Amino acid sequence: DKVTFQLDWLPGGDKAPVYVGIQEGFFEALDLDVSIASGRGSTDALTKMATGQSDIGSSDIGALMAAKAQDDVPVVAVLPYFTQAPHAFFALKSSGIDSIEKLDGKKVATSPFTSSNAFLPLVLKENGLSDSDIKLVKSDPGALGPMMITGNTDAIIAWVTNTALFTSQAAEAGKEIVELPWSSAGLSLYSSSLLASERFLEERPDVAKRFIKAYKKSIEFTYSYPDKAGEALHNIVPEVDAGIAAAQIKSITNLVYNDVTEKDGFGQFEQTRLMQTWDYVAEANALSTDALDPKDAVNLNYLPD
Amino acid sequence: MTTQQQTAFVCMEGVGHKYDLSPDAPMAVQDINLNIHRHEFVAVVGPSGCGKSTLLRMVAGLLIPSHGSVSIFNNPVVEPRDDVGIVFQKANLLPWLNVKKNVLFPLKHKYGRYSKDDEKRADELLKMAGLSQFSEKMPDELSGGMQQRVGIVRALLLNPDILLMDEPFSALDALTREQIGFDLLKIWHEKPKTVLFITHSINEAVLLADRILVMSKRPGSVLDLIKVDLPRPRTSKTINDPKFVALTDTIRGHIYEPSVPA
Amino acid sequence: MTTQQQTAFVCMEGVGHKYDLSPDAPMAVQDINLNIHRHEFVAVVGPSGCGKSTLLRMVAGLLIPSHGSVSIFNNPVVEPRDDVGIVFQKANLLPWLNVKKNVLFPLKHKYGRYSKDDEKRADELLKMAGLSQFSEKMPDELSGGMQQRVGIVRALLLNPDILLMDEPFSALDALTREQIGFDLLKIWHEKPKTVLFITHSINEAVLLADRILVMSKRPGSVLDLIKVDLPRPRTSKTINDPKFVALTDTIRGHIYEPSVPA
Amino acid sequence: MSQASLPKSALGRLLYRFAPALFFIVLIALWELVCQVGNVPNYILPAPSAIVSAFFDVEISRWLTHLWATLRVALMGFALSILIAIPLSIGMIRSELLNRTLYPALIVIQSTPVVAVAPLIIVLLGTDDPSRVLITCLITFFPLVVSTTTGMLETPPEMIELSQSLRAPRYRETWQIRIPYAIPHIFSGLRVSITLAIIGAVVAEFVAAEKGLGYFIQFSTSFFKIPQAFAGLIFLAAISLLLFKSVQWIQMYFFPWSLPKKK
Amino acid sequence: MSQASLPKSALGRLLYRFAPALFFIVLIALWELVCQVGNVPNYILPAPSAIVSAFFDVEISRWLTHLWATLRVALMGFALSILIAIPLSIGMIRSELLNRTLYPALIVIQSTPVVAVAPLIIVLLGTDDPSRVLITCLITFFPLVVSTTTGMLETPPEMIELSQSLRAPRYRETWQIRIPYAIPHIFSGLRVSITLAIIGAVVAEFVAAEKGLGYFIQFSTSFFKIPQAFAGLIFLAAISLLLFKSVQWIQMYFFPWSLPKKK
Ligand SMILES: Nc1ncnc2c1ncn2[C@@H]1O[C@H](COP(=O)(O)OP(=O)(O)OP(=O)(O)O)[C@@H](O)[C@H]1O
Ligand SMILES: Nc1ncnc2c1ncn2[C@@H]1O[C@H](COP(=O)(O)OP(=O)(O)OP(=O)(O)O)[C@@H](O)[C@H]1O
Ligand SMILES: [Mg+2]
Ligand SMILES: [Mg+2]
Repeated sequence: DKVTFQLDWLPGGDKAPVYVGIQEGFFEALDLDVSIASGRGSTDALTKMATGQSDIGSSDIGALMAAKAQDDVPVVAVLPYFTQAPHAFFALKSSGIDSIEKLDGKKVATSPFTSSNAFLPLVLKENGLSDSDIKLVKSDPGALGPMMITGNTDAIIAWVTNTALFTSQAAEAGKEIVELPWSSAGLSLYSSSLLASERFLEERPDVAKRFIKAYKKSIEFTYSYPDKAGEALHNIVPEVDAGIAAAQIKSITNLVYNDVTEKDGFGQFEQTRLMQTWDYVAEANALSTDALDPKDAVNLNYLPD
Repeated sequence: MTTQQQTAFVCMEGVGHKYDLSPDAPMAVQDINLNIHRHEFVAVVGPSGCGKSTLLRMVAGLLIPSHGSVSIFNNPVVEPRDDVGIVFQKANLLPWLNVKKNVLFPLKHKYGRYSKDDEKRADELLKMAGLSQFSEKMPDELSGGMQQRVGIVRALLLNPDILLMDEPFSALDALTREQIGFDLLKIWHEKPKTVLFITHSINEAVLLADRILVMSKRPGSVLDLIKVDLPRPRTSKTINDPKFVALTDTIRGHIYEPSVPA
Repeated sequence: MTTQQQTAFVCMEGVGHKYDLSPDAPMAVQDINLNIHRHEFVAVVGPSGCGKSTLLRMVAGLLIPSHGSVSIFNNPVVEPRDDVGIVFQKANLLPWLNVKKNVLFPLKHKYGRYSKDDEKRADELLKMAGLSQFSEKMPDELSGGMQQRVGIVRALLLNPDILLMDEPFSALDALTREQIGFDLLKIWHEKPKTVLFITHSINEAVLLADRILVMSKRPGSVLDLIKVDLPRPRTSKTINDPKFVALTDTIRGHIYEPSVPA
Repeated sequence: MSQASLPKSALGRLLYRFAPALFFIVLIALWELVCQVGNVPNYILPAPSAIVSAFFDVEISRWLTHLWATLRVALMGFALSILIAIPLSIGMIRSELLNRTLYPALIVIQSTPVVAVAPLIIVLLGTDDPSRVLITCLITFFPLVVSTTTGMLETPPEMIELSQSLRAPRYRETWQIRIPYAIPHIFSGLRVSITLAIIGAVVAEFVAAEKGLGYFIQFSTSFFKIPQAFAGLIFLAAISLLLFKSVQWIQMYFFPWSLPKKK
Repeated sequence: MSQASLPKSALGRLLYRFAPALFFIVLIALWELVCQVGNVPNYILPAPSAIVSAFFDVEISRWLTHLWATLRVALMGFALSILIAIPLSIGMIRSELLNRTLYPALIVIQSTPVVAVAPLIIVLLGTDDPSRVLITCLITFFPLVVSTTTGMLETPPEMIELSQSLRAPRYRETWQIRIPYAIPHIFSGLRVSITLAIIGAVVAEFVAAEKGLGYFIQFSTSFFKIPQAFAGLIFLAAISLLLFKSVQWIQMYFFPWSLPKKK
């Protein structure tokens, strides 16, 4: 059975599971023929799934909730992937910034359209700061690392999926960086998840079930054998460096496997955390909490038993 | 007058034109009454800027007169007609076509194609104009006079019933001018047509035309309409005819001491 | 010959030109030897396409002769000179300037500005050319002859030492032509200048020039160089001088029965 | 010319006058209909009615802020690219060497996607106006260079000869003959460039900005507020139309002779 | 013209001939120097040497795949926009009504950022070639329309009168007079459009693609492999140059009369 898998960005270490699934034959074993389409952000990924350009894919559940609150987007989350928020501050070690409070009065750069920006006020509030305490500038994502390393800005906001990249970039300039993940600063929510178009689920429930099963297995494999996963990714997308991909995978393992999964088990959307995620998303997007019942955003009926 | 109008082929009644629409703007040409008979050769002379080209453009249907009207065979002229060929005052060649293609352009443009016969005819006409060697050249490789000759040949190719020529020979030397003038007369004899011919050369007007319209200074109106009763065919000897001399003198007199128009 | 060359102002030695660089291409004009004296008025006549404009462009320094050389006051001409004014065969007016600004353009273009006096002079020259009323019009609102007159006035404005005129009067009627011709002579008398004047009118050439260069058919070479020993100032009466008639007849003979060039 | 180009009847003239407006109205009505009947979801194509209501969800002062931010950058970038393109074109016309050397470089610059050099620009010029104006200018200047050089090269040789015969300084040949002759070409380039300037400003806002219509549209899209993004689009289109018209007005007012003759 | 435009000495001529190459070499050397001496890190501006070595990191077959993907889309989009723009321009020249109705619509289309309408395009045409070609075409066609209409409107009235006096069908006036007259304008538009076609293809790859130079550059950038991204840029620039030159060759070969006279 043919399945089109939608990425929400370009291939990278954090997207490794689906490649692993193909390379290791997990999909083939369940008679699935998976093709991969790269995307340009969660909205793009959602739209492509909603319109049937692709069947299933990975994207941010927060984006899905926001979308569902405003539009009846026929997409639901079927499996959590990142159970912690990937957002973080990064700064040079030499800057002396080692906690979020120290950002008071500092210049922070972020890319203009990342979902992080919406959660920023919440994180600042959790740490006793407000919007006006930092000087926020927005610029192209590619420029963030250089800006930080050249001292153009004191800190940047990015995803921890990029930690490995920033580290190597800084190393080139003989510098070290520190990472201040928001997940450990009070922002506790589900993030990147496996989403599927409702039509796909309705029309081919059996295929969906098999896919999710294989995908789950792929995730497990990926984080158990990051080096192999990196290889798998490199084999399909030669532009990706196996080593870098492996480093990325290692650095984000705790987004996938952490105290949340330890408590709830991997593959479950836990009700209160889901509610909490929605509360955060609603607040961040200035939406009313009544606009959506977060339960409508997930569908756990297709999980493997 | 009525009978004359009916036999008249090209008929101008109180024709005048004003380019500028404001009420106090001057007329470019005014009050022209002229009936040209079928197969008549009428020359127009008059001072520079008196409205000769304007008149010709109105007969051609390229300009709608603001006063009076032009009709051809009792049909008012409101747009260009099929049976009219025009030689423009400026050669007006298309810079992207070579000489021969410029000559054949009217056929190509009107009917979309031309035959081998047409090409032969074009070659003949070019030869007549002394341009055989130049048929493959581009217009900007020609001298001013050569360009003008190409323009004449182009208008002759379609063999129109009515031929309107605006100073066609102005850039030509005396000899070429006379040769082409007689060639034109020959063509006119073989395939009779109605010709309106603007010129600055009084000799040329008398040598070629049946009648000559003498126009006054700007705004141009009819100063005189002179019948040229010289026998045809006319040759270079015609110039020595005492009548010829008398006629040119009359016209010269008009131009040098313009009388008030009647 | 040496002394003549030294008093010669404009000096053409074996001048010829070939537009096409291929060795078997025909010459456009060939082997012209002519010395024009200071303040001499030389007219050039010759059949269409014989290379008159080419010759003029070489004297103007707009075209480097492929054969021979032109020098002015012993300086070889390799580029246009300051003291030369040109009337082009096509009026060559700038469509974005009105008549008066077109006339003043050489000043504006050469020096960047013009004075009130220059404007007055332009007005006078325009009046002379019968264009006073039209000084605010744009070129495309003028008749062909008017445009040509603007071109003449423009060349006269700078009052150049050497004036090169390429068929300046071709689009003018007999009267205007004569008037402007005499005006030109008057200006030439008051502020003497060297003039090279291309024309198709033999009468005009004889009436205006000190000497007349008669050119042969293409490729043009010198057929004859005729001295016009008519007394000056010349007026409309000069036409009746028997010498005038004899001279025009000589030239006409050359053109109608071209002899082999010497 | 011989046929009147304007319809004769009063109704005809009215129709003619308001044809563009009418066309837009019909188009919008059709759009609404398709969306309503076809039940097209907002995230594919929001209905005009949804866009209008989204429009009112944003305060007018916010709209004006965004509008002005984009317009400012677009105009500054456009002005800068005129200032660069015209002298550059003149230089390239006057020196074949310069022409042969610079033209390839210009094509390279023109074909470089902004995103690829965004980090460089931001590190060099910061995240403020200079970067945005430069990006806009980079996107805008090329059509201007091409049309200005083409126009100047097309100047009829006899006009150039007139200038040469006067031995005028080269710069006057350029300014008094070649440039006026090239005016129709230049305005053709300006018309293209002004619309590109808007695009340039939007791209610049994608790279670095806190406000502006491009930022607003992308922002709305990233939060799945598609009708709101379309409302932004409409403003963008409106500015483009206005600026395009302004260029035409400038030509009409200052260079009336450069317009084709209407008969 | 009076001064020889070519330098006389053999050395001078050689220098002249290779000036562009020389210029590029000097530029690159300077670039390398700045990077080496100034210790400019790769992620801001990679040194040419780093770019060259990054170039060899990618297999040549991969390069060709990316190259071909982009070139294909660019050429198809360009061809499509010619096919659309020329008839459109003709229509707008011939009917003032059409002109007044369509022009605003075209400006709106031109000024709409592709990202905003990407979903619509993808829904209608899918994520494959048709979408990419359409996006390229949307970015490319406007300069063509503007320059074609401008050129056709500039046709001297006396040439139009020649056509009218022959009572030729309108379409021949268009094809045998207006279009040939507009050729220099059209090629000016084509030169702009062909470079925009490359940009269009790159933008299209941002919207949906798994290969192509634009995809490659963005991909490399997202992994901070800046030297590799620049290697991609160089290819992009090379295609642009090549296509631009091709347009010039076509004009030189098929429409030699439309080129300015060299003396
Ligand atoms: N730019 C050019 N390229 C090639 N050949 C040319 C060019 N200009 C003129 N010729 C040729 O040179 C010859 C002389 O042309 P020129 O214009 O000097 O003649 P002319 O005596 O001025 O003729 P006319 O009285 O018709 O103006 C002609 O045969 C013409 O074909
Ligand atoms: N397009 C125009 N717009 C305004 N006025 C014009 C236009 N064309 C001609 N005129 C004016 O109309 C008058 C007559 O012009 P026309 O061209 O008919 O003269 P003409 O007799 O042909 O002169 P010539 O012998 O010099 O060619 C002139 O005064 C001219 O200024
Ligand atoms: Mg006239
Ligand atoms: Mg000549």
